[in-house]
Amino acid sequence: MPIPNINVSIGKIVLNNPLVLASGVMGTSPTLLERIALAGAGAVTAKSCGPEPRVGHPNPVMAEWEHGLINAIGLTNPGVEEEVHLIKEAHEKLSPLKTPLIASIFAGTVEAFGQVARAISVVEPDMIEVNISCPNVQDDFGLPFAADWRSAADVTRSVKQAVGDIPITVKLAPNVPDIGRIARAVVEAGANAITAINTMPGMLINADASRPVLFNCSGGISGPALKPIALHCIAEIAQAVEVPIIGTGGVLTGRDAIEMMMAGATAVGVGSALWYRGPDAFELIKAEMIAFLEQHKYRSVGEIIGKAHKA
Amino acid sequence: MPIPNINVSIGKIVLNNPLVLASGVMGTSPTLLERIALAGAGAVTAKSCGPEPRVGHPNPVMAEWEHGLINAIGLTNPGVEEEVHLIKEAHEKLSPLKTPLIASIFAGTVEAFGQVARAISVVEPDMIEVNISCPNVQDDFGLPFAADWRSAADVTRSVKQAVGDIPITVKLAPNVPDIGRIARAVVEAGANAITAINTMPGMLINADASRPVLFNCSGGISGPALKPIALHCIAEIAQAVEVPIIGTGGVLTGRDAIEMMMAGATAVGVGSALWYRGPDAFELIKAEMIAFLEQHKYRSVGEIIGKAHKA
Amino acid sequence: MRGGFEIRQVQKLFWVNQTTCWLSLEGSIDAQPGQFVMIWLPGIGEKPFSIASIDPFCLLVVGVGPFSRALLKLSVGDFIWVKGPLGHGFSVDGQRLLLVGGGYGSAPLIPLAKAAKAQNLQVLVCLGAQNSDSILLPEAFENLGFQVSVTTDDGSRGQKGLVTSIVEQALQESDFDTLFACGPVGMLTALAKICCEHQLDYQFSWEAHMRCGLGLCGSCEVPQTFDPSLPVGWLACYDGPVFCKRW
Amino acid sequence: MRGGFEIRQVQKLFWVNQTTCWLSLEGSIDAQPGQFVMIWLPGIGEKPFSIASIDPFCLLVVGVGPFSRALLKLSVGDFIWVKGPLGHGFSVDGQRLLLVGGGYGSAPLIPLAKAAKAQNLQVLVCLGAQNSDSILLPEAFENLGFQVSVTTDDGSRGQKGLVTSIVEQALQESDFDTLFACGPVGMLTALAKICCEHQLDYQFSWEAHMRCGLGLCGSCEVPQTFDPSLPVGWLACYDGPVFCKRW
Ligand SMILES: Cc1cc2nc3c(=O)[nH]c(=O)nc-3n(C[C@H](O)[C@H](O)[C@H](O)COP(=O)(O)OP(=O)(O)OC[C@H]3O[C@@H](n4cnc5c(N)ncnc54)[C@H](O)[C@@H]3O)c2cc1C
Ligand SMILES: Cc1cc2nc3c(=O)[nH]c(=O)nc-3n(C[C@H](O)[C@H](O)[C@H](O)COP(=O)(O)OP(=O)(O)OC[C@H]3O[C@@H](n4cnc5c(N)ncnc54)[C@H](O)[C@@H]3O)c2cc1C
Ligand SMILES: Cc1cc2nc3c(=O)[nH]c(=O)nc-3n(C[C@H](O)[C@H](O)[C@H](O)COP(=O)(O)O)c2cc1C
Ligand SMILES: Cc1cc2nc3c(=O)[nH]c(=O)nc-3n(C[C@H](O)[C@H](O)[C@H](O)COP(=O)(O)O)c2cc1C
Ligand code: FES
Ligand code: FES
Repeated sequence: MPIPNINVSIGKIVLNNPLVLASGVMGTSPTLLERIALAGAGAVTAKSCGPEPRVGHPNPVMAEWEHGLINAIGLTNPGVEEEVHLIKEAHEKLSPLKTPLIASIFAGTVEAFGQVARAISVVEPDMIEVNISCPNVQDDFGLPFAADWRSAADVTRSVKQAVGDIPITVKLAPNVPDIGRIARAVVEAGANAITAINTMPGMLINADASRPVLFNCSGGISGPALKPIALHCIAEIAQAVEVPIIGTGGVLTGRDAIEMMMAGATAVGVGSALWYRGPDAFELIKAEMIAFLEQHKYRSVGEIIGKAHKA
Repeated sequence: MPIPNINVSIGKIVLNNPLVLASGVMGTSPTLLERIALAGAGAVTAKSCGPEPRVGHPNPVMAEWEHGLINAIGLTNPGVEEEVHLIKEAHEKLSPLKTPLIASIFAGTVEAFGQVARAISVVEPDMIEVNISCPNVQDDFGLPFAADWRSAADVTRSVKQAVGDIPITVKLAPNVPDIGRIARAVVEAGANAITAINTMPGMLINADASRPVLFNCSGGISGPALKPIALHCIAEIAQAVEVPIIGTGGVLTGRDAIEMMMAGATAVGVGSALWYRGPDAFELIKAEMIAFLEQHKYRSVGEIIGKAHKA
Repeated sequence: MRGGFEIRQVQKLFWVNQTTCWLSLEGSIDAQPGQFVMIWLPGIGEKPFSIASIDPFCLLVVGVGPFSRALLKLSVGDFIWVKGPLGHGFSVDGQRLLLVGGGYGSAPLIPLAKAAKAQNLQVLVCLGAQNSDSILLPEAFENLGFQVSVTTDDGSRGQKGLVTSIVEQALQESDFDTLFACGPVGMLTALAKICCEHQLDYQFSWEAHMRCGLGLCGSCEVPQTFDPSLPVGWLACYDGPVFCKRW
Repeated sequence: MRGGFEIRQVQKLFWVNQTTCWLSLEGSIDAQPGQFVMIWLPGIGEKPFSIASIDPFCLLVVGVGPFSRALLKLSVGDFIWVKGPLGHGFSVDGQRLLLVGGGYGSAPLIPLAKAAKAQNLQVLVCLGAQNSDSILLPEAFENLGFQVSVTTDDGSRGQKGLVTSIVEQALQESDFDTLFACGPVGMLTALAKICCEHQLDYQFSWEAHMRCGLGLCGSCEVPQTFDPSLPVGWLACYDGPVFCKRW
C-alpha cells in the first residue's frame, strides 16, 4: 500500500501536512518561523501582533504543572509597524520551502483590528489569524471579543473589509457557553476558517509561597489538559459551520492530531508539544499520524475529517 | 503547638472541616450520603434533583483519561417528589453525625426552579445548592442558566423567594467569559454562597473507534485537569463578591484544598478524589491539610482563605 | 489509567451452549480473580463483565439482551474496548473452599479456582442453573481436579432444585473455611443467610446495575436488605464486586 | 515536571566578593554541567541562573540589579523556588580542555571542571574580569589541580586586557581538543572567531534575555550575527544554553 496522503487544504492554501505551528509558540521572529518550517510544519503562524509594541508581563510568565502548561506572556510584540517588516522577511524565507505563513493580529477595538489587518495585508501573508481570544491581557483590553458573538462578528467584518483577498481565520476562546453560535456569527461575517482554541483561563497557586505562580496571577492553560476541551469545541464548531477548522489545543502525538481531525478539524495546531516532545515534535507527530493511517488502512488523512460524527 | 483548627462556617452553617462532598458524586442515596459523612466529610451535597425523574444518558457515561475524568451521567434523579423523602431520610441519618446536608436542585425554567426549591425546602436541608451549570443536559434544557448573568440572577431570585430562611448556594460554570460578573449578579439576587465550579465541557474521542467515547459525545471534565481552571474562577469570584465560596474542581490532596482556600474558597468541594484517592479520600486530604498548616505554623485554616490575593 | 478504554482484539470464540460463548482476547490482563471490566462496543453500549480468565484474558458471555447478543456476534479479529480491571476481587482465604456459582457466576470463580489450585487448596464447586445446557463450564473446574456438584431447576442434570440445597448438604458433610459465590442476587441473599447460620466466612461477588463503573455515579449500591452484613452505602463497582465477611 | 517550581531552602551563604555570593541550597540537583535553572522569588521576579554546583546544589550570584540583589539579601533558612534543570549542558569531549570564563561565566564551568577531573582530563582555565576582585572563584579550579590564567581590564590581577588574549597565547603554546566558554556575548563572539580560525571544536554557554525558559516564548533567540555557526532560530533556553560546534 502506498504511504497515506497527508496533504490538506484550508481554502486555496495547500499544506503538505496538517500540522500548523500555533501562534505565539516559538514563532516570534522570521528566523524562528523558518526554523519551524524546516522542522516539518505544514504551515506556521506568527506571534500575534497589535497596533503598538508591547513588552508583555513581568516574570514568571510561564510554568509547567502536572497536566499542562500555563502562560501569561502578555502578547509581547513589536507592534504592527515593525511586524510588517518581519512578516515580509519571514515570507521570503518560507516561500522557497513552500510553507504557508499565517500572520496573527489582535487589537483593543474593532477599528484598530481593521487597521492592523490592513497594514499586515500589504505584505501578503497566506492567511491572517484574527486573535480575539487572548486571555492574558484583560487588564489592558477588557473582555476578549471572542466572549460574545456580536463583537466577534464585528471584528471579523472589520478585518475582512481591510484585507482584500487574503483569507482570514478567527481564533476562538474555549471559555464561552456556546462556541458554535460564535463560530456561526464569524463565518457569516466573512471568516474563511476558524482556529479553535486559544488557551483556557487558569491559575496556579504555590501553597508554600501562598501566591499565584504567574506574575499576572491568571494565565492561559495549554498542553495535555486542554485536549478534551478543544475536541469538544471543535466538534461544536464543525456541526455549526462548514469552513475549515484549525483544531488546536493539547496535541502532543499523532493520535491526538487524528482525534482533532475526527472531531472536525482540517488542520491541527501544534504549540506546547514543542516543550513536551522537543524540537522534533513536528516530524514525530507526522510519523505517528502516518503510522496510524496505515494501520487503519486510510488512504488519505482527508477521510478522517469529521469522522467521529459520521459513524 | 496545638493541632490547627480546621472548622469553617458557611454563613450560619458550621463544618467541622472544610471538605464538602460535591453534588452527584457518590451521594445519590441517603445511605451513600451517610457513608460519606462517616468517611469524614465536613458536609455532604446530594445529587441534583429536578422536577421529574430522569434516567440519564445511556452508557458509556464516564471515563478516565490521562489528566482527569469525564462524565455525562445526564442528571439521573428520581424527581423532586421522591427526592423530598430521600432528603428527609438523609437528614435523619446525618443529624446525629452533625454533618450538614446540602440538597441540590436543577430545572429547565426559572419557575420550575422555584417549584423544586419550594418542595425541597419543606424537608429543611441545611442549604440548597442551585445547579444552573450542568453541561450534560443541553439537548433537553438548552444552554445552562449559568451562561448569562441575567438568567443566573433570575433563577437565584426565584429560588430565594421559594425557600424562606434556608441559605442557598449557586453553582457556577467555568465556560463563561466573566465568572465574576455572574457571581455578582447571583449574590445581588440573594445567593448566600457560591459553589464554583461545575465540570468543564469536554469530549474524548477514541481514534481506533473513530467515535466519541461517551454516548452523549460531550461530557463534563472533572479531576486534576480542572484544578487551575477552578482556581482561576474562585479567584475571580473572591474578588467580585463577599459571600463564602465552596471551591470545587480537581481537589485530590490536602495541598490542592489549601490552594483552593488561598484562592478565596471558604470550603472545598471533593468529588473525583473518591476515584483517585479511594474511599479514605476525605481523611487523607484532611490529614494532609493539617500537616501543611502545622508545617507552615498556621493556627487555623481560616488564616489562609484568600491569602493568595493578600501577600 | 484503569478507568479509560483500551482496544483488544478477539482471538478465539468457543460456544459453550446455544447462548453462551467463551471469548478469548489478545494478551493477558493484570487483575485479581473476581475483578471485572466494562466492555464498550462503540455505537452499541457498555456493560460490566467478570474476568473469566486472566492469562489469556477471557470473558464468558451469556446472550440475554441487546448488548450481550452484540458481543456474541463478534468474529475473530474484531475489536472490543475494555475499561479495567475494576473493583476488588476475591482473596484466597482458608484451606478448604466452597465455590458456588449461579448462571454466568461461574465466570469469576474460574480464575479463583485456578489460584486455589496453584496453592494446593481443597475445593468443592457447586453450580446451579435452569437446565442442563445452562450449567456453565463445570469442566473448567473438573479439569483442575475439583469435584463439581450440580443442580438444575428442571432436574435435567444433577440434583433438581436450587443450588442452596447442595450447599447445605456440603456444609453438613464437611467443614469449609470460606464460601465463595457469584450469581443472581436472590441466590446470594439466601447464601448469606446460610453462612450466617453456620458462622461461615464468605466472599460474594454481587451484581448491580452499573453505569460509571468507577464508584462515582452511585448507581450500583447494594442495599443491606440484600445482606445485612454489607456496610452502609456499599457500591458493587467500587467496594466490590466482592464483599468479604469474616465473623 | 522540570518546568514547574519547587521550593528549596538556603543552607549556606559564602561571600566571594562585595557583590558576589555562593548560595548553597538544600539537596542536590539532577543536572548536567552547563544546565541552568529559573529562580523565582515570589513578589520579586524570576531569572535564569547557571548551576554552579550539582551536589550540593549551589548558585553563584552577582548582585547587579534588583533581582540579583534580592537573592543576595536572603538568609540561611530562607526559601527560593527553582524551575529546572533546564536546557542542554556541556558534553565532556576530548582529552585536553580549555575553559574560558568571563564574570559569572565561571559558574557553569565549575561543575564542568569537576566532571573533567573525574575523568582525569587535562584542563587549562582562563578567567577574565574587570578587576582583581571580580575574578570569580579561580580557587575552585585550582583546588581541582588545574592551572588558572587570569586577565583583568585594569591589570589589577594577572595580565591586563581581555581574556581572549591569553586564550590566543594558550592556543599557540599547546594543543587543545575543545574550548569551553561562558561569559558576556562579546567575549563569546570573539572566541567563536578565534576557534574558527583554529578550527577548534567549542562549546559556549550563551546568555540571552529569558522569559519562559521553556523554549516557547521565543525571547532568548541568539542570532547568527553573534556566531555564524549557530543554527537558524537557535534558542538559548531550549537548544542551549550550550552550543556545541564540531568542525
Ligand atoms: C459485576 C458484573 C459482572 C458481570 N459479569 C457477566 C459475565 O461474566 N457474563 C455475562 O454474560 N454477563 C455478566 N454480567 C451482566 C452483563 O453486564 C449484562 O447485564 C448482561 O450481558 C445483559 O445485558 P444485555 O444488554 O445483553 O441485556 P439486558 O437488556 O440488560 O437484559 C435482557 C434481559 O435479561 C435479563 N438479564 C440481564 N442479565 C441477566 C442475567 N445475568 N441472567 C439472567 N437474565 C438477565 C434482564 O433482566 C432483561 O430482562 C455482569 C454484570 C455485573 C454487574
Ligand atoms: C543562562 C543564564 C545563566 C545565568 N547565570 C547567572 C549566574 O550564574 N549568576 C548570575 O549572577 N547571573 C546569571 N545570569 C544573569 C541573571 O539571570 C540576571 O540577568 C542577573 O542576575 C541580573 O538581573 P537583575 O534583575 O539583578 O538586574 P537587571 O536589572 O536585569 O540588570 C541590572 C544592570 O546590570 C546589567 N547586567 C545584567 N546582567 C549582567 C551581567 N551578567 N554582568 C554585568 N552586567 C549585567 C544590566 O544590563 C543592567 O544594566 C544568567 C543569565 C542567563 C541567561
Ligand atoms: C507561550 C505561548 C504563547 C502564546 N501566544 C499566543 C498568541 O500570541 N496569540 C494566539 O492567538 N495564541 C497564543 N497562544 C495560544 C496557542 O496559539 C494555542 O492556541 C494554545 O497554546 C493551545 O495549543 P497547545 O496546547 O498546542 O499549546 C500562546 C500559547 C503559548 C503556550
Ligand atoms: C459523576 C459525576 C456526577 C456529577 N453530578 C453532578 C450533579 O448532579 N450536580 C452538580 O451540580 N454537579 C455534578 N457534578 C459535578 C461535581 O459536583 C463537581 O462540580 C465536579 O466534579 C468538579 O469537582 P471534582 O474535580 O472534585 O470532581 C458531577 C460530577 C461527576 C464526576
Ligand atoms: S456504577 Fe457508578 S457507582 Fe458503581
Ligand atoms: S526564554 Fe522563552 S524561548 Fe527561551
